[in-house]
Amino acid sequence: MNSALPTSAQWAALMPILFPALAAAVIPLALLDRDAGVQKWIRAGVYAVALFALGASFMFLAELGKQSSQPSYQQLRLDYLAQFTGIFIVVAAALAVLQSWDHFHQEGWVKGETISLLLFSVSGMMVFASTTNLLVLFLGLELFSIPLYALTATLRSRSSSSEGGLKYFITGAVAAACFLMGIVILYGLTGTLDISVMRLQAGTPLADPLFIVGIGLLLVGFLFKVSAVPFHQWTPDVYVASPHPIAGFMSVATKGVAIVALIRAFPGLTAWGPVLGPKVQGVFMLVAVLTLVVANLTALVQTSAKRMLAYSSISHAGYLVLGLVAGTPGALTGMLFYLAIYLAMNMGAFGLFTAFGLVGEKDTYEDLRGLGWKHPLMGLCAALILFSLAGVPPLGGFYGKYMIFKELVATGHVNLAILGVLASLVSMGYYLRFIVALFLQAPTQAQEREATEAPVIQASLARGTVLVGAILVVAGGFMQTVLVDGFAHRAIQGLLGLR
Amino acid sequence: MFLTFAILALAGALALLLQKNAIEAGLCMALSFLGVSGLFVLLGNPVAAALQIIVYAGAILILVLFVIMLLNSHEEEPAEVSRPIQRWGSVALVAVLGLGAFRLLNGSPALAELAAKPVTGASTNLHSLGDMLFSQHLLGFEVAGFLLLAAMIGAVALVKKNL
Amino acid sequence: MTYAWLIPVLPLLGFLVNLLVGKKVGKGFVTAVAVGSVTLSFILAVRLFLAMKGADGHRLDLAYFTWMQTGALTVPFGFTVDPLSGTMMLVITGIGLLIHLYSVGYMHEEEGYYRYFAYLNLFVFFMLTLVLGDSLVLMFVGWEGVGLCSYLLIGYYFETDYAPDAGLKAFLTNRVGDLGVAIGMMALFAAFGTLTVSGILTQAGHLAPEVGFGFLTFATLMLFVGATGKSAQLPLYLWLPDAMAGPTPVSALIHAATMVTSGIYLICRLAPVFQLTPTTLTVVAWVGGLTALFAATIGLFQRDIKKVLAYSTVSQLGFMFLGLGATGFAAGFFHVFTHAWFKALLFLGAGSVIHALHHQQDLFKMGGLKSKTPVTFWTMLIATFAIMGLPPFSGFFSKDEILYLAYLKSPLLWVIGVVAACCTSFYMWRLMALTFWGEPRDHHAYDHAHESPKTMTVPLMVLAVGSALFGFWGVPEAFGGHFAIGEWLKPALTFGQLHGEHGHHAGPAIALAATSTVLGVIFGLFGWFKYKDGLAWEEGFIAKFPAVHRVLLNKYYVDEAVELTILGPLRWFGNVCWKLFDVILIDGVGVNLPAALTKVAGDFVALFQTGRVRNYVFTMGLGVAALLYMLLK
Amino acid sequence: MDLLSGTLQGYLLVAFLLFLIGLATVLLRRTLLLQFMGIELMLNAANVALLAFARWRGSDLQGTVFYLFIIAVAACEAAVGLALVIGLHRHRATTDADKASSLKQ
Amino acid sequence: MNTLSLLVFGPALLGLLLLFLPEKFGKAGKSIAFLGAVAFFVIGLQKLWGLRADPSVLAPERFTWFAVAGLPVEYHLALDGLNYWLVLLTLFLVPLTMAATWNSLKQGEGRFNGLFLILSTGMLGALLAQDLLFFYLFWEAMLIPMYFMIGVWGGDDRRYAANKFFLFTLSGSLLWLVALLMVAGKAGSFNPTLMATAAAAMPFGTQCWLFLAFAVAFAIKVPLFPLHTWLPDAHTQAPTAGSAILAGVLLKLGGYGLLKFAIPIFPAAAQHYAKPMALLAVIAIIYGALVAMVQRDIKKLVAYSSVSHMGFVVLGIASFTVVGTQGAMLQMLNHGISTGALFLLVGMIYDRAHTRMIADFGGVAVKMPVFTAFFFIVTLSSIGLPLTNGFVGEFWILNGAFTSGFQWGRLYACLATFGVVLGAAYMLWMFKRVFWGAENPDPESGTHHLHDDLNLREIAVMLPLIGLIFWMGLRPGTFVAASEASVTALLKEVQAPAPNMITLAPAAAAPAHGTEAPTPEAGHVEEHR
Repeated sequence: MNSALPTSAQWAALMPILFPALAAAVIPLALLDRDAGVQKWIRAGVYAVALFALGASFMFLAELGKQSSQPSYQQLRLDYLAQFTGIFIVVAAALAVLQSWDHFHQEGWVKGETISLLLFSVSGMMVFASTTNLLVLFLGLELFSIPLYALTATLRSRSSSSEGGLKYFITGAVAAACFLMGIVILYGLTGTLDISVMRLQAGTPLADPLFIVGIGLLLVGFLFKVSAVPFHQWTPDVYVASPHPIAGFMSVATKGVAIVALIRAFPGLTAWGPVLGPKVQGVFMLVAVLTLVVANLTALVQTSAKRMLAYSSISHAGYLVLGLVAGTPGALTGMLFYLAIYLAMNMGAFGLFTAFGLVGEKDTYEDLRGLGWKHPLMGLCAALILFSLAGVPPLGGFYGKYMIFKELVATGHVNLAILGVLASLVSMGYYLRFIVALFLQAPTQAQEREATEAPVIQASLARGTVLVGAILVVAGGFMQTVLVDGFAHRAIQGLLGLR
Repeated sequence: MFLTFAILALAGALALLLQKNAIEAGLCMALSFLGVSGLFVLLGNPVAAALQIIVYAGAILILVLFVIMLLNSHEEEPAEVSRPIQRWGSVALVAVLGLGAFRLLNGSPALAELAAKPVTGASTNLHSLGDMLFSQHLLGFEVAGFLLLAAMIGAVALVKKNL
Repeated sequence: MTYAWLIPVLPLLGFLVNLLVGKKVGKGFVTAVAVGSVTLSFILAVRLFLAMKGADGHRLDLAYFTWMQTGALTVPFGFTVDPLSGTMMLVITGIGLLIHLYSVGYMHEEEGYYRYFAYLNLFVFFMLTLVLGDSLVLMFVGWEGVGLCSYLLIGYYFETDYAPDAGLKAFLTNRVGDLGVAIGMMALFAAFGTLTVSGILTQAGHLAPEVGFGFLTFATLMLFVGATGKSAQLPLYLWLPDAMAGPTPVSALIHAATMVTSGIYLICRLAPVFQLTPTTLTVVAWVGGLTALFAATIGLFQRDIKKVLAYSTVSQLGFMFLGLGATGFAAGFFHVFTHAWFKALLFLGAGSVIHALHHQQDLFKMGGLKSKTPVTFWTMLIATFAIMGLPPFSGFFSKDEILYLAYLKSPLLWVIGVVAACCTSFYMWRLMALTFWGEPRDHHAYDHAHESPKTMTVPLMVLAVGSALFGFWGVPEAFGGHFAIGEWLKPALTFGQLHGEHGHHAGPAIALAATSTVLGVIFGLFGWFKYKDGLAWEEGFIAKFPAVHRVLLNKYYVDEAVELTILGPLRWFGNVCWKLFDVILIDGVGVNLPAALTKVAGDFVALFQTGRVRNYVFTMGLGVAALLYMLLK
Repeated sequence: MDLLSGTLQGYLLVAFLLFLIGLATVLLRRTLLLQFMGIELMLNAANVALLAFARWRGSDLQGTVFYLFIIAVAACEAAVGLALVIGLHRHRATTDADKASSLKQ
Repeated sequence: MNTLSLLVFGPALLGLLLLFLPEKFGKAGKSIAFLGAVAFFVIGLQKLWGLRADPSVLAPERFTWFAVAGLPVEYHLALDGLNYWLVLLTLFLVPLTMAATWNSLKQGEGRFNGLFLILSTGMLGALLAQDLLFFYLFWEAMLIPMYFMIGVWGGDDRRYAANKFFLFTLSGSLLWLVALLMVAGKAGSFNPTLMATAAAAMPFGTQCWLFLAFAVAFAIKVPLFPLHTWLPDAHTQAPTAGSAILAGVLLKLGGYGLLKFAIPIFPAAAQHYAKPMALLAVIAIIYGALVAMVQRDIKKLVAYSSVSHMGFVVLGIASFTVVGTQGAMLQMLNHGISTGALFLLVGMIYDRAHTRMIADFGGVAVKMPVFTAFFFIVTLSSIGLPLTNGFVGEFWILNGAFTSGFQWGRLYACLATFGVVLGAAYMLWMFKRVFWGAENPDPESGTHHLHDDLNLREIAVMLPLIGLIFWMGLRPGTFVAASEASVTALLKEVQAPAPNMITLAPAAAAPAHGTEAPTPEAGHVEEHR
């Protein structure tokens, strides 16, 4: 019965998770639904607390990154991969918080619980990414999902908002139930809840059909969070329904942790033995192909830019899953690099809406007309981010794809690589449409009139985040070595035990 | 006994599926939960059986019924468009999955091996459960606590009256 | 010889100066520059000619710099002066000078005076480059360059509708020929590894003649295609009649005396190579003969005085090729030489008439000018005697030599030649009679008619002297001469190599000459008699044979046929390429269709995004089922 | 092997069937509240399987602990889910899932 | 800073600054950009001019840039015989084009020129990069500024044209990327030499596929029939400066890439596909000319003429002879000068008349004699009149093709000469309809809007181009001396077949040979050397 207090090393593992969670618990005390008469400094305080918590968490993680220790507490293990993911989540959350200050002020809807839920979600994600124990994994999944369900519907003045939340909830709950069923089956057949132990444990029936079903259901849960086809349909509705920063956060962080969890669960092709490995690879292949095809095609015909970005995020899931198909350490490293750039790109892209002051349901291409020239800096950032999303060199987005395609080709999946580049081509079509709207089309007269009448948009924080995104995207194009060698490479090496 | 409880659980669930009235469906669900809790007893797990009754049938279900009353939507609203593809596709899908599950249970050697083992161990008691919960699963417990708090905040955030 | 490069460059400088400043500084300056440069050039040319005459083997090679050098291809930039090019050089600068002088009078009212002289100078430059160039590529520079000048000068009246069309036609037809030259050059390069004339000819001497159709035959035929373009032979003669849209002196210089003979010059230049390919020579002879006849028949009933002369030129050029084809390179060139004089004279005379009648070119509107423009009349009479081959005028000797050689080649060719010559006599006398005899048919123009100024008449007289006398340079042995021009040209034409000797004077030379001359005179007199009093005979002819007349007047409808069979289809095909291949097939099917299909596919896929959460769950369920199936399979 | 007696396979069969009935409820019923109950059924199915496995794994206590957590999760989902239903009902005055389809394409 | 790096990245840095310049400083931005471009040209000229005999003596700038997962990518800029003149051409055309279009744009001039500078970075980088991935980066990066130049400042259909340009080009290069990765993965490097070694070890079928991927990417840029349809749209819709630089430099990168990368890496496959390549080139030559002939828009006509002219480049490259390849090198420069000049001229008249339809003109020669003279000279260059640059390039290419070691060379060379005829046809026909004839009587016509002839600025822009046209025509050696050694070495390295010279029967053996030669292909022909 070692129920004593955690040791200092154990605290080190807990702190990054506890900070956001505690902040999340505290914030509602100050600002639970008291938006009407609340003082501005209280609002500012709440945001400051949130940022402080994230900052502290970041500091801890960064500090851990410098040391060689990988602290753990019970089922929690902050290895390099977890540290990478933690930083990834914290940065995404911080950017989202910064953007949400502007966005919610534009919407006139500043609520403390939004930030609180966001922070809970951050904690959940960290838990999710730092464990191999399926029980904790499931709890982490729920801890970050349930706040997100609520966050999606947080703008309750809008009817589409609650509709989106509800859709997310129902599909998410079904997926979670499948995931849970998978966990139960795996547990039942192996007697352990630790997935990394499971595949190495003697007597594990790796080829048993029931076991395979368990793995399959587990995959369903992950793929749902990754929003890979055919488990993707919630994505566009939910992103459109969410506030812009939340949509960005969801698109980045949810997908990121789910990909990391997939990397953890399926590190390489041989991890699950000679029978299951190729089969899982086959599933990945099919999913990747379907995702690339469906997501890109659908994105092409959207009229809402935000919805397009949602589909684009689905298609990026496709590229990431391609990395799993290759399954080499290089590919997994590439995936992490891709994720880092993807964070910058998507937080930037969703941040654009806030930066341009597009509130409410103004998220179509028509609403974007001519904005690139009106805000030149944002325009340039938008162009950089969008071209990076499409994978045009020399921006960061290209290198992510480059690393994944390189490994794909090296492992003989030339067809998939070709499909991947064709998908990129199609994706260029819809990113160009965004750019066309921003730069190549003059605003309509109604928009001009509206722009002169409307108050000046205050979105310096959001613009800052977009700028950060753009800078990261460019940096990713020119300093890829630092990113790759500094973080991604080590994380994968640590995971695969290659160090 | 197993058969009785199993049928109770399944029949309750099936009735829920086919029931038009939401309140009656809720009651059918309660029936199903009772069956499940009976199964738990058979599995030598009275703690779980009790929790099933208390939490599920007692708390969650009552919550659902509350909401049904609150929204005053007892009967299913008439469909605007009949969607045969959705309906029959779903039926087919569930049937296929059911068939698959059936075959799976008969076709899994590992499961057969496990089932062939004698059932050992005493039935679960609260004491050992608590021990376990607060030692090895303290982390999970904390996370679950946060989860409940988050859900509460979320629920509050979502249903406040003023828009 | 260091000054030799100045010969072509001086006119070029004249061109540049006149083009850049001519518009501003006035006609006097322009005249001075233009005529001065050509005069200087002429003087230098004479000096160079004399120097060449004194040189070893009558040959001067002047190398300046390496123009192109890559891989195995080396093209030097240099000139060669030998009897052939030297003679041509003199003709060009000499007749060129005369025509410059003539133009001073003829063009004095024109606004584009400076432009005209600039182009004319440029032409002299290119023509000299063509004849002096010591490599085929340099010759090609001149070859294309004279085409360009011809284009510019034909299109001189560019504000009109017809002149630009004519210019374009000339250039494009020439380009078709140039294509042949280009291919010929490539072929010669492939065969000889060099493109210098001397290099090719040196090697050609060691080769055996090619029977049938070999590689060299291909090359020479291609060169001949080029020659037909530049020298207006069948089937590329079409542009020359239209080229009369340019000012008349231009017609005289370019489209009669010099440029159009460059085809013959090219073949003479490469005579040793052509010697090796009898097949080509046969083709040359037949094409020449047929052209001579064909053009002569068209000339019979033309109404435009310049058109008559144009077809006559085509016909005479046909004679020259006939001569070349009958291995009479010297004879062909002789005719080039004599023709340069008398045809230039005819054109300038015609120009004088036109000038006198204030740009009236229609023969049917002329008449009775004998007394009004005596100098013109008399000089043109001499030229007419020359062209109809009346002894002892120059045309007699050269034409007779050609007909004689044609007879040796094939009697049928001789017959063709004689018929063509008869036609020539007829239409020339028709022209003369309609212009100078009879009643004036346009009294207004007649009343204002006057003899041309001195700058115009003096060149006429000089040319008349040439037309009358230069035939004696090549009196055949049959008439007691020794064909001096043949001897003179021999080093250039044979390049010190084997020369296919033909049995000179073995045949009935005198009888043949007599026959053709008598026939020519008869037809000439016939023409004169029928037309000297008016148009009655022609009207009667038209009434009797309307179809024949119409066909001849419309030049056998060749222009229309070309439009119908080549240009029309080409444009049609261009449109097909554009509208069908580019727009529909490549762009539509290849580019836009995939894009559209992608869009449609996107629309289709988007249909599954119904917005109903039950559907989403259903899709997920299907996904689960499929995934599990894949895993379990 | 007799699925109808209390073997492990029998419990799993019940669990799977419950799961599928839950899924069918989500798929076939349009009322959000019923769909919600279907989800609860699915979670419950997992519970049945979990405890059955735990029993055959020597009455593994981990199973029951897991069960506790699942109940907590179910409660949380219930809270948020029902809140969402209420939120939607406020705007659209409906609990029909098919009528909540303004977001599409 | 190192010369090459300065030349490559300097413009982009300046350009980025200009992008941020507020709109009201547009005029100033334009001037800064122009001065900057002139400065880069001067620096380039000063540093590079002395190297024209052997550019490779300039030390390359080379270090490993990054190595992700074992595949190092090098920052490797170097001058060699193949890119030397293209670099100078680029440096020269950028300021010239800016000056020529000084008043063409109505708004955003500073930004436009900023983009222009960024574009020049892309072009110079692609020309100088020796590492294939490095090259690829520039190759793709070029698209972005060009996209905006067409899309923002273009004509009525600019969005379609810009998208088409972007996606069309991207489609080829993306597939190429896959091939690139395949070879580089095998070679463990993006160094062309190592890649060639790795490629040589692959099965021939694979090599062929990979070569096709390379060739298609480059052929799209050239553009080779039938991959050319983006070009007319892009050219027509782009603003004058865009069209000029597109024709002037961008297209060259296709030919350059073929020569520099595709052929050395896959010599065997390249020669295997020489015939289809040459066939397509011949089709492009004739097809481009035919289509140009029926165009109604001057700019579109010039655009299609580009297709035709660039077909010659491919034909020259496909001939695998020194003469042909050198011709292709020269033709690239020629086309850059003369078609660039044509686009500038079309822009000049468009600025005045606001129309480009041939039918809207007529009799322009009377109104704008100086302009007419310039246009005519450039036209002559475009149709390849001797003494202008166009002739030398085309003549070499045709000669190269004719003597090419491949048997089809002669036939294709002969066919390609038809392109020369047609080239004269469409250019001069257009010239006739626009400049000659009576002045267009319609008061709405384009001619009617022409009030003034070229001003001094425009004349100053055209004069260097005219000068180059004649210089290159008279002394082509200056412009190909640098590449002679490179090309010779390249062809030797790829073991190109020896030129197919003809040996004719000497006099002694005459009768025996004479009769058996039905075609020029057979008979006396035998391999020489």
